[in-house]
Amino acid sequence: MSRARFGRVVVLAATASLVLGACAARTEDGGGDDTGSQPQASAPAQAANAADPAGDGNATCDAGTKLAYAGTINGANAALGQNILNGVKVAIERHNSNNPNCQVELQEFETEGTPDRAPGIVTQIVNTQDIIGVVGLPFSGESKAAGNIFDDAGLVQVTPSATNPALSENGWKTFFRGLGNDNTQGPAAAQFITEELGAQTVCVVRDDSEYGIGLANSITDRLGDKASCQEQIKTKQTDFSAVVNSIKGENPDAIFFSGYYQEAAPFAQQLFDAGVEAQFVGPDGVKDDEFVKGAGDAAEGVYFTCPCVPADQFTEFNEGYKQVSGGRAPGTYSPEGYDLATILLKGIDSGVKDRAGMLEFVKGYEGQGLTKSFKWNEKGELAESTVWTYKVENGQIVRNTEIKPKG
Amino acid sequence: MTLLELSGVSVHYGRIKAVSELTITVNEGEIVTLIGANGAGKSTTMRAISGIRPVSAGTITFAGEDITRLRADLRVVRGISQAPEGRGIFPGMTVHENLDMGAYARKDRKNLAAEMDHVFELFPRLAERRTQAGGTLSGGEQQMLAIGRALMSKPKLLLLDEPSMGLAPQFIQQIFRIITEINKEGTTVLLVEQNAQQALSRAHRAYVLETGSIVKSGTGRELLADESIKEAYLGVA
Amino acid sequence: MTTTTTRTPTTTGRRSLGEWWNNLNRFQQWAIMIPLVVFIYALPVLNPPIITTEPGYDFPIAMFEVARYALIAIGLNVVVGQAGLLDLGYVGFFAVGAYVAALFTSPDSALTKLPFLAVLPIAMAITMVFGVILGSPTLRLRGDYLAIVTLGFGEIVRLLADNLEPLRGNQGFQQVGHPPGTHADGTAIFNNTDGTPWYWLTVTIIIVILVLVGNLERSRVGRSWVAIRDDEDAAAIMGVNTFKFKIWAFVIGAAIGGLSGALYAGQLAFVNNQKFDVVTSMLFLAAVILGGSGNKVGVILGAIIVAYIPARFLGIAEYRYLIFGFALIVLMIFRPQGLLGARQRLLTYGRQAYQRLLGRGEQISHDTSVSTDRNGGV
Amino acid sequence: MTQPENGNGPEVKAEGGLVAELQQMTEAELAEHEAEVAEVVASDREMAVDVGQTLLEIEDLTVRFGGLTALDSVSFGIRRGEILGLIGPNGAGKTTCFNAMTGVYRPTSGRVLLEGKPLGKLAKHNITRRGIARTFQNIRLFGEMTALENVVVGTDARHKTSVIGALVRSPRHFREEKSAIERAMALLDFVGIVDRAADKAKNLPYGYQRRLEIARALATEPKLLCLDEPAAGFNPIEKEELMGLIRKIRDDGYTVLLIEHDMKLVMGVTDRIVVLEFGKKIAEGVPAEIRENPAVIAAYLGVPDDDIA
Amino acid sequence: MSIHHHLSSLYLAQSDSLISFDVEGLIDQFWSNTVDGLAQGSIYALVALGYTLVYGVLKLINFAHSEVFIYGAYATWFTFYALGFRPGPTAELAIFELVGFLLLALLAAVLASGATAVVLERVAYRPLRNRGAPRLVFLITAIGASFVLQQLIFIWRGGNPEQAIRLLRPEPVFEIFGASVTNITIIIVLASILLWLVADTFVNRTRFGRGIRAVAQDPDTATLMGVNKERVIMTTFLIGGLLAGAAALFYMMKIPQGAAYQGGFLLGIKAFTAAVLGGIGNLRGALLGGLLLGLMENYGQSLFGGEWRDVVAFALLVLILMFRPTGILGESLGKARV
Repeated sequence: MSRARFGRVVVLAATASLVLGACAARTEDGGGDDTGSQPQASAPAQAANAADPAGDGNATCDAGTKLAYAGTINGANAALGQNILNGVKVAIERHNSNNPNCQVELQEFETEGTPDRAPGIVTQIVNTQDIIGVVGLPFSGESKAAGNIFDDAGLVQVTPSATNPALSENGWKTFFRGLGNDNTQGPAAAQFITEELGAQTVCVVRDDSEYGIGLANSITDRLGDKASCQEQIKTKQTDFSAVVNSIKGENPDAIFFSGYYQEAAPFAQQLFDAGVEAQFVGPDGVKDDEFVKGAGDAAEGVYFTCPCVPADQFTEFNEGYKQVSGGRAPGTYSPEGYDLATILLKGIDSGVKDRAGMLEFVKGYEGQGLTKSFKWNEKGELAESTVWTYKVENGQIVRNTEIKPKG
Repeated sequence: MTLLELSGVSVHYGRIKAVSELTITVNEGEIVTLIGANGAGKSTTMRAISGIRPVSAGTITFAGEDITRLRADLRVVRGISQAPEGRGIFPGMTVHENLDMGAYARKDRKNLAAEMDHVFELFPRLAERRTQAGGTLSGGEQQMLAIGRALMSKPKLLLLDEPSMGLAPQFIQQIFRIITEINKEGTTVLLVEQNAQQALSRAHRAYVLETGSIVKSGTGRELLADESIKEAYLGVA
Repeated sequence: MTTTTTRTPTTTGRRSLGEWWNNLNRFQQWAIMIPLVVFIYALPVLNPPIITTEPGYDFPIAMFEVARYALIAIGLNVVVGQAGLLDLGYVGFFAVGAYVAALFTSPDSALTKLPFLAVLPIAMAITMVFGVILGSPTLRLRGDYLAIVTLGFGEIVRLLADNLEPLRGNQGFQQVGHPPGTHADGTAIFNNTDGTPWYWLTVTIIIVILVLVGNLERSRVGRSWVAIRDDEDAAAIMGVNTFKFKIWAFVIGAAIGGLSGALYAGQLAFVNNQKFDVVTSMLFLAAVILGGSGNKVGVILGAIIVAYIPARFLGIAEYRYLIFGFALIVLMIFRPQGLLGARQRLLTYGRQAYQRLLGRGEQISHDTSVSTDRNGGV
Repeated sequence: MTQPENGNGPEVKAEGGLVAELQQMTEAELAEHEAEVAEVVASDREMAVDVGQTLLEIEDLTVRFGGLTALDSVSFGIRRGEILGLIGPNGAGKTTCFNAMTGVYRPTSGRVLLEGKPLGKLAKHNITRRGIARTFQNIRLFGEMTALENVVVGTDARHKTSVIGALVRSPRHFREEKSAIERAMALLDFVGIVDRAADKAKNLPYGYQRRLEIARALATEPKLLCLDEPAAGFNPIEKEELMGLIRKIRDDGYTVLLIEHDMKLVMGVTDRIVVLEFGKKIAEGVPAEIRENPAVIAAYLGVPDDDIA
Repeated sequence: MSIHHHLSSLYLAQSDSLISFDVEGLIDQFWSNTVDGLAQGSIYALVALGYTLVYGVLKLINFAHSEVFIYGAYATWFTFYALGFRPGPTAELAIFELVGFLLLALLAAVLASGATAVVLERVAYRPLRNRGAPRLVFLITAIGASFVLQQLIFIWRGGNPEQAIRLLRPEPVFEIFGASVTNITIIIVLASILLWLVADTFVNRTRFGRGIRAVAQDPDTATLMGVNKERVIMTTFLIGGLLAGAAALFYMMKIPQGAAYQGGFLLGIKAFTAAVLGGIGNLRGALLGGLLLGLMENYGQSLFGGEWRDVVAFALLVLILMFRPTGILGESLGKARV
């Protein structure tokens, strides 16, 4: 996620939905509910071979070996940071409790998610020599401002949520992205909207965030002629009457909202109130229970696309998560945080003692995680990434399909 | 009987002492006048009596009650009413509304109409301009309105601060005549004036103020005859 | 002579410190100033315990931020403190400076690239133009109306940064330029990791600006500003071309704001539309008001408080606006002049003049005790 | 005068500076010193009119505020070198007249000519530069400045240092600062408040503030000095001193317009008097004439009211 | 003059390349913009009344009035929440339930906003008044108070808006020139005008209102008439607060996501713009200014694009203050009736 837009993504994120169907009914708390009856995509993935931070239990490492989390922890955008941080903590605790001879310490650094604060914090991190790997910088803005500092220090930075494509174009050797960037989601979303939903005219509405703009550009490119109208809104906007009026005039088959749920919710509601019947589709920034609540009457039947894997089946992870988070279920990007921390821990367990070693390890890493299979190209992008779709049903976000990219 | 008594009253503006240990009494039924040059502290004294300006020392007693620390608006209820220097007409209100404001503090609102008629009797000019905005009246009319408005609260003590200021001679005569009339109807009047001649000839008693202190007092006639007063305030050598 | 010595005030604390300073001769003053300046320069290297913001926040970068805020406060003080024009949109000038730096140095911009040091004066010049554009039609307004107009201006600048495509909104500009120079290993001396060179550069700029602003203060210009602040009508009637000097105050303040914006962009090497909101503007203002508007030492103190405390005490960083808000209210009630009150020296030869007249330093003012009785001797 | 290097005064290197020196001076030395001070204070401006000729002419000046006519077609002249008194009851339009002259109000009709040239729509600060300076009825000093700095602001009206000049400290800046300081020190000495030169104006005693206003106005080297009730709030002794100061100012070559209520002061110090009442001029003449003028007595000094018993 | 010239040419130069005009859009959406602008403008007008009353009486720009408003929005939200409503689809309510709940929310909102305004007056402004502080000191205090009130919400509720809770779904009731007018629009516009009428009547027709006008015109003389100045000032803040509270409810009906800690700022500054536009200190001016601003903003966003909407408002603010600081109807509380 590129921008400080995430709020208190609350609790319910993963209580969301449950699926019968192909998989055994592995329900979780709050879960034994009305589940979707439609066919679900296969392979919801707590892959049997997913990397486990516990390892073989025989790892040894120097006392004082440290990993760090850098990102927002408290304040306005805390929820996203907490999601990630807690995911990281699950991995670390699992590792430490299973490996008595290798106790890895996690240091947390608060960046407030703002570009002007990150460099001071990140400089602190790189100056702390014991830290040999960092999960973090959740937002693209702060990543842009501070990414070179990691690079200069040769310190691995794996981001669980910064999706701006340009980040991997800086030539930073230490930047690794733990999920698909906006350029993978855009075309996938376009494909989904035109093929699965069969829309012939699509209105792309973007906010003014880097994330929104980048994603809108990539989906518009792919939509081609079918992108029948384009509108802009601003972050923090609450009144969308102008755009609603304009869309009403266009009368598209579908609307893709390229932005975050905070604006998407009132926007969807106002579209609904105005009687616009086009299918509403949002990206990962909108896929959140907060959207479902905020959009009120308009939420039902909305589709999301997301490069995130459905977390509902990661039972073990979910339980571990609740222990560190005080009972909360994992939220968006919690599994990504867990996966990335696990990779760094694997490095330590494999005998890596310094930053250079960690960098080499991550570069060459290849393996299955909870969310996906990890292997990075030379720019730090995942070699392959998947985009999933979700849908709101009966007030719950449920898994829909995996988009198989074409061409 | 003493209606108003100031004893040892001092007033400061910031660090500057505008009035220094003033002692003044006003008896019921009198017209008492304060004369003095500009900046002598006359208006400050008036403001202290009506409570707009806090006193820094001394006490003010009104009808036997110590009102030194009493809020200004409550003094109006007690029966002190002032037509301030510069008239203080509410420019955006009509003559009628201005007069109504005069009765703002009154609990008994039955006879308002009758009293307003009485004011219109005293000042027939105001009756003609009843619905005109205060800000559009001439200086003399505004002064009449200020006095009429002060009367609307049925005061025991009427404070008049320079009622002749900026008025044409015919208005001055008229205003002073009405002041005497009001007094005869039973209202005690404390009058601050620069027009010492007029003031002294109307007043029962008078005080002379110089740089914040009383330098002389006596009956109006005594002071009119006083040589030094003549020289300083009457311009007659 | 006896009269004078008996009238020497015996106040304590800050004022006596100020008087003590004023009564030192030049040599003594330098003897104190030079080690002090050396110490200030050495701070990020010394990284003294207790003062340091580490662990948690890189100390040299924190010091750069403090210095940047100090520069901003000095600039805003020209407008608010000296000329008495309440400017709630100062962040607008800061933003213009930052964007000018980004536009002329970042590879993300389509404009011709220029060396960073050449961009600094350009940033100042362009913000000065903005100062004139905003100032000339609005400076005739009453104080609080002016405040609201400047607020509107600040917001317009921010919204332009949001809306105008070439300014890249949230995407921002990366790799904003920096001053030349490389370490032995070929890496740039001025980078966003190391706050120290930036701190030194900023402190140097502050010293130069202080000298220049001091020159203005002890001249016809500074006197005009303070006269306008104290009583604008009286100033006009005493022959001060109030409009002209108000514009100048605005423009000089704008230039310093633009300069600090450019430095900010350079150190961060990244500019987007995130930090130019009203709240930031208020934080700038809080620095000036807290320390003591109209007092150069005061506003620097205010800037230190506003910038240093959130870096030093990371735990309270999220409460900083609340704390500064409370501080403003309490201060306005109990000490509206700020921690240090307005204080300025407005005469080039003031020292000599007071020496000649009274036989002692300068500016002895009896804020507390005023005797109304006449003093003999004249 | 006051700079040590000028050196005419006693060479007492007293620690207390000039203030202490003044206390140690003999009568004769004091007189000599005062003469020197007066010399520095005297304006050296070129003027187009000679002593005794009309310096400022007010022609049919009318000022209206909404419906109120504050000044109704008033005309009079002020001659160079005189002290002209402007009197009238409160609200008669004296201050309005003053404000119209100094550019605070725009006249509704009529005009004001200085040295035969109309002031027209000049901005306030330019009127000061043309040569009219004033004090204020309710003192308006620059409270946060020292007494000396207040006076130097006055001298700035005659200076030309630009912002750039001040920034780089041009030779002109130094030249002007130097002359400003000298003149300002002399002015403080002239009005008799030099002992509090370093105090903030807001902390000065009342009498000092009044005198400081006069010094500040004189610092602009006015052709005409307008004093608006300078004796307000003064006791008789202070008034006496003020009369002395006003005469001294006139003797130093200035022309003075004086608004004042205190008849004794006005009668004692002015050369001529103009009487306003209700916005109209009702009399003009030397003090003795004014004193006897029945219209003035009626309007201002008060007539006995016959119909009161 | 030359600077004005440069200014305008600068804007023109920008408009060629950076800002596009959509005249067609303006015409197409004229009526729907008009309807929506009136609803939005009514809310501005109610909030503007608070600025105008306080300014009229104290000559103080109550910068913290936007927070007074937003406290009302939060009170509305919490009332809905306390009544058992939760974010999500709009509940189906019987008409009497709906009216009852809305009135309850109105009560809560006006109480919250009124109390905030009064506390603000007592804690922040009165001490300054007693000290005779200069006007800018009041303004800085107001800014400080605004910070504090905002941050209290932020610390308590976090930075995100409260999730929408809606009791009444907008349903088109009738159409004018093709623009549908919803039930909510009707409620907002009618109720706002009604409240404005009440306020106007109170200030202009009642004895206490006359006291307010008297203090506005001449505080000292008002005291001499027996007006308790402090009580008048308090009441003025209270009325402003009550109206802001009502505005907050209407706002929450229109924009259910309105309860955000910084949500008052923009609306506040726009309401202030409205007050200045109509003539600050003038009750009629507040209404006129509010409606005009609502309309112009909406037309502006159609013409230039939605992202320029706030710029339209701010530019308007700057322009009015530059060229006609007394507004359309002129300043002053008391002169409203002349």
